[in-house]
Amino acid sequence: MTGWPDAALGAVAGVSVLLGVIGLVTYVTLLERKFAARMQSRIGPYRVGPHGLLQPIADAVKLMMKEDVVPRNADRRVFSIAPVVFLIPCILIFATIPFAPGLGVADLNIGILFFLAVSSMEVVGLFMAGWSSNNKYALLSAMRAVNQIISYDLPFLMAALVPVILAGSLKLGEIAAAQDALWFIAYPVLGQLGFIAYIIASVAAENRVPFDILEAESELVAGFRVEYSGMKFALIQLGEYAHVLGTSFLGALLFLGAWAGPGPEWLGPVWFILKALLIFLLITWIRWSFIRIRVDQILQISWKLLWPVSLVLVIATAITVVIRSSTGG
Amino acid sequence: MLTAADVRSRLATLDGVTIAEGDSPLTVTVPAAQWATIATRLKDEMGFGFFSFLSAVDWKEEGLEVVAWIDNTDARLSVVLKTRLGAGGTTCPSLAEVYRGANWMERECFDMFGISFEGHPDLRRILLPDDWVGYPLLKLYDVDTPYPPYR
Amino acid sequence: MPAPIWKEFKDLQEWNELHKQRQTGDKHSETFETLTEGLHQFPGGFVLTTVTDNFLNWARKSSVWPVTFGLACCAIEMMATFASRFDVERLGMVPWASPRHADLMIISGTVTIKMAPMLLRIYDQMPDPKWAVSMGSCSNSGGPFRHGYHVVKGVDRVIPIDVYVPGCPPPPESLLNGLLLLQDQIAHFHKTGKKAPPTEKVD
Amino acid sequence: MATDLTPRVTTELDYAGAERLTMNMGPQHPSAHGVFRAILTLEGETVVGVDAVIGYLHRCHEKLAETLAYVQYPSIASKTDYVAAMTSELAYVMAAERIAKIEVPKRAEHLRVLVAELQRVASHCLWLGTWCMDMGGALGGGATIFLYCIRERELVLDLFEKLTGARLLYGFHQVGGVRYDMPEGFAADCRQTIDLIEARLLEYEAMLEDNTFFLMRTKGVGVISRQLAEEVGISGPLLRASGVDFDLRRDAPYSSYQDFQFKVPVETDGDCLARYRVRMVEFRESIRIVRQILDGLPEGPISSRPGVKAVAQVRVPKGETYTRVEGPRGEVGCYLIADGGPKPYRMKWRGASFSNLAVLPFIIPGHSVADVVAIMGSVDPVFGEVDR
Repeated sequence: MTGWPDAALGAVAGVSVLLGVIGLVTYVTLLERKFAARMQSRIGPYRVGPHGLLQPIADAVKLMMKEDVVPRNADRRVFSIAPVVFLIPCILIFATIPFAPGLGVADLNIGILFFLAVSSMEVVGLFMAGWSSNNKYALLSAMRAVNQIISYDLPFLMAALVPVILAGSLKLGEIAAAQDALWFIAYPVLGQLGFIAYIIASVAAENRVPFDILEAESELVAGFRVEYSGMKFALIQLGEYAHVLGTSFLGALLFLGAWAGPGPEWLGPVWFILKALLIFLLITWIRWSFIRIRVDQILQISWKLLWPVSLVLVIATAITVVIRSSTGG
Repeated sequence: MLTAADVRSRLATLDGVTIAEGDSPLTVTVPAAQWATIATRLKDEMGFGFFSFLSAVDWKEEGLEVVAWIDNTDARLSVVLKTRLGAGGTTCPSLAEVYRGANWMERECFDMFGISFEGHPDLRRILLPDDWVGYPLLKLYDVDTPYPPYR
Repeated sequence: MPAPIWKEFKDLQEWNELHKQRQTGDKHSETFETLTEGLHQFPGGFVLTTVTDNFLNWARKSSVWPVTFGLACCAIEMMATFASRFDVERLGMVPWASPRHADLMIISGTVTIKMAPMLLRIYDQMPDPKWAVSMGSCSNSGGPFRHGYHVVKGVDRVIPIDVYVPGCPPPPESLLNGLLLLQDQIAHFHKTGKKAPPTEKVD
Repeated sequence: MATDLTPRVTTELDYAGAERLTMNMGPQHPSAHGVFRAILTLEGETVVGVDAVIGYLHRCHEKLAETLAYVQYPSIASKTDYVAAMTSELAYVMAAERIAKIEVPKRAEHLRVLVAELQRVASHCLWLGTWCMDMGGALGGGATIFLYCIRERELVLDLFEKLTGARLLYGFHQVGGVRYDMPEGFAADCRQTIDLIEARLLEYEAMLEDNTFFLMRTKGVGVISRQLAEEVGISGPLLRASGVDFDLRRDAPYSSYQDFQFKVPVETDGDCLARYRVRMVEFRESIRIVRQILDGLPEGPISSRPGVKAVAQVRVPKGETYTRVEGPRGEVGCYLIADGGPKPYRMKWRGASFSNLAVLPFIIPGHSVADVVAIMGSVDPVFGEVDR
C-alpha cells in the first residue's frame, strides 16, 4: 500500500464508494417498494426477475431510453443542470462517512459539519429545478422547499449535536468509536430524545411524508420535478434516495454505534449497512403510515416545537457532559 | 309547524298563481314576472330554504317551462314552482340572488335550453365548451349532431 | 343477404380520414433509429443491435409506468386494478401523477368533446416511447353513449391506441389481461435496429 | 369563514399590493376525483378565488334518456353516479313506477334497500380512501389507507358480483322490481362481510382519529354554514354535517325504508372532520339496516312484471313525477315527464354531486392550496353525476 500515492488511493476509494452507493440506492428503492407493498397487503414488484429483483435495473434502463423533454418555455440551461446540482450534494454526503475504522473516502476533522453543510446544499438544485421548469406547480414547490429546508436544518443540526457533545468530537470516526461501550441511543433520556428529534428532522429534511409538501402528489402533482422526464428524472430520484440513505447512515453512526456488532471485525461494514437500512425502514414506515400536513403547520412544528426542544436537548446534553466530566474526571 | 294548507292559503291570495291538486309536493304555477318574488316570499316568509333543483322543459310549440323544486327541511314540505315563458320566450328572472344554488343550475339551464336568466351574475356555458353551437335539450336539436373535429 | 362492405360505413370513413391526418411514429425514436441503423449496417454491428434490442425491450416492458388519469366509471375499476387485490406493481407498474414520468396512458372512460383536446395534450406531454390503452366500451367506440352529441366516438379519433380492452366497465382481470398484452407488444418493439415486420394481428 | 356569505365567485381578501398567481388544477390532476378543473387564484399559498370548470364528462344523459325506452335506460342510469350505481338506478326506476302506478313486491323492495345500503358502504369506503389519498398523497400514508379501503370495498363488490354478475354497473333494478334474486348462501356471505367491515372500521378510526396530523388537517377546514348549505342545496352527509337534520330515507321514505330502524347522524361544525364523522356513523347505520333486512327478508316474487325483455312491455301513461333517493352523496333525484309513449318526454337528473360541488366557490377562498384538495375530497364528488 505504501507505494500508492494518496491521491490515487483517494480516487479508488471515492469511485468504489460512489459505485457502491449508487448500487445500494438503486436497490433501496426496491426495498422500499417491497416493504410498502407488504404494509399495504400487496406483493409489490414480483415478475421482473426472481421476486422482482431486477426491477431497479429495468427501471433505470427504461428511464435512460426515454425521451428527454425540455418544456418550450423552460430556462434550458438551468433546467438541464439542476438535476446534477441536486444529485452531487446528495452523493457527496457519503464522502465523510467511515464504513469501518479507517475505511472511508475522507474522515474529516469537521466531518459532521461537512455532512450538514453539503446536505443542505441540495436546496439549490431543488430551487433551480423548480424555478427553471416554468411550471406553477414546480414554482410553488420550490418556494415550499426553501421554506422547509431552512426551517428543518436547524433542528437537524441540533439533534446531530447531541451525540457530538457526548462524544466530544466532530469527527465521525471518533463519534463512532466513542460508542464502543454504550450506543448513544441507549444513553439515558438524552439519547432517545435526540434520536426521535433526529428522525423527525431528517424526515423533514429529506422531504418525505408527512413533510413532503414540496412533492405533494395530490396538490402539486409532482412538485419541482413535475416537468422532468427520462434520465433527469432518474437523477433526481437517485439523489432523493441517496439523501435518505445518507441520513440513515449518519443516524446509524450517531446513535446506533456505527459498525459495532457481534462477530469478527470485517463484519463491521455489514452491521453498519444493516443498521442504516433499519433506520431507512423506520423512515419508510413513517412515510407509508402518515398523512401529509400543511405548509404553515410544518413551519409551526419546526419553529414552535422541534427547534426549542432540540435546543433544550443540546443544552441539557452539554450540562450532563460537564457534570459527568467534573465528577468522573 | 307550517302545513301544506298554510302555504296553499298564503300563496292563493297572490295574482296569477295557480296551485294544483295534491300536497306532496305543492305544484305552484306562477307568471314569469313574479318568478323571483314568489321564490323570495317562500324562502323568507315560509322557510323554504333548501334549493333542490331548477330545470326546464321544452313543450315544443307551447314554449319553454322552467321548473324549480324547493323544500322546507323543518316542516318537511316541498314546493314545485313552475312558470311558462310563452312560445318563443327565452328570458326568465334569475333566482341566483335568492338561492345561491340556483347559480349553477341556471347556468346549466342556459347551456341546455338557451334560457337567459335576467340578473344572473355569471351566465355562461357550464357543461359544454364555450364555442358550442345550439342548445342540446331543445326538442329540435338532434341527439347525434356532429361536432368537428372529433364528432 | 350480402355481406356488409365496411368501407361504406360513414363512421369508418371518418375514422380513416382522421387516421390519415394523424402523425405516426415519434421524433425521439426516429433519431434513435437512424443512429442505430448505421450501427446495424456496420459489419458485425447487427450482433450488438439484436442483443441490446432484446435487453432494452425487456427493460421497457418491465417498467411500464401508467399516468393516473381517470375519466369515468372505468377509472374506478382502474383504481381497483392498481389496488391490493390485483396489484399491477407486481408487473413493475407504478402509477405517476405527472404525464412526464409516465409511459402508458390508460384511457378509462368516456372521452367527451370538451375533454378530447386535454387528453391529446396530456398524451403529447408524455415522453416517447409511449403507449396508450383504451379501457372500456366508451373509449373504444363511444359505447352506450355513442349517440350523444358531446361524446367522442372512440378515443382512437384523438390519439393512437395500442390495446383495446372491451367491457362496460372491464373488470380488473380484463384490464390486467390488456396490460399483459401490451407487455407482449412492447417486447416486439424495435427501436435499436432494423424494424421487424409488424406482428400478426389476432382477431 | 367570513367568505361564506359573500355571494361571489371570486372573493377579494385584503392583501395590499400582493401579486397573484393563477394556477390551473385539472382536468387531469391526481386529486381531481375524475375530470374537474379548478382555476385557482393564489396569493402566496392562499386561494383567493376559484372558478370551477365542469362538463368534461358530459355524456348527454338527459338527451339520451329521451331516446331510450323505460326498459333500456336503467342500465345507463347506473352510469351517472358510477360509484353508487344501485341508488341512481333506483331513482329512475322509481320514477317510472310512480307515474305508471306499478306495484313492487315486498321482497323486491327489501332487496332494493339491501343493495342500496351495501352500495353506501362500498361508496363510503371509496370516499374514505380517496380522501385520505388527497391528504396523504399517492406516495405516502394516504395510499395505505386507500388500499385498505379498496380492500374492503372489493368484498362488497364480490357480494354484488354474486348477486348480479357485475362489479360496478349492475342493471339490477327494473321497472316493477329487481332482476335477480339472492343466490344460495348469499345471506351468510353478506353477514360475514359486513361483520368484517364493521371490525375494520374500528381500525380506520384508530388510524385516523388517533393521529394528530389528521385532526390538524381536517378540523375547522372548509366550514359550510347551515344557511349556505340549504341555499346551495347540498345534500347527504354534507348537509347533515352542517347541522340540518334531513335524511330522505327517514323524512320522505321510499322503497321500504319505513320498515327499518336507523339513526340519522347530525354534526353541527360543518367542517371536514364533521363530514368524516357523519359518514363514519352512516357506515355503521347502513350495516345495521343490512342486518335487519337479512333477518326479516319476506318471501315472494321479486318483480311484478317478471321477464321484461321487450321495449314495449312497460307502458307509462301521461304524467310527471320527481323521485328523490338518498344516495351515498346525497339527494339523487329524477324528474320524469311521460307523454304516454314508450320513451320519456323529458328527464331531468338531479345529481347530488352537482349541488355539492356548487358550494366550492363559496368555501374555498381563504384556504391554502393543501386545504383545497382536502375540501374537494370531503365533498366526495363523482363526475358522472356532476356532468351527467
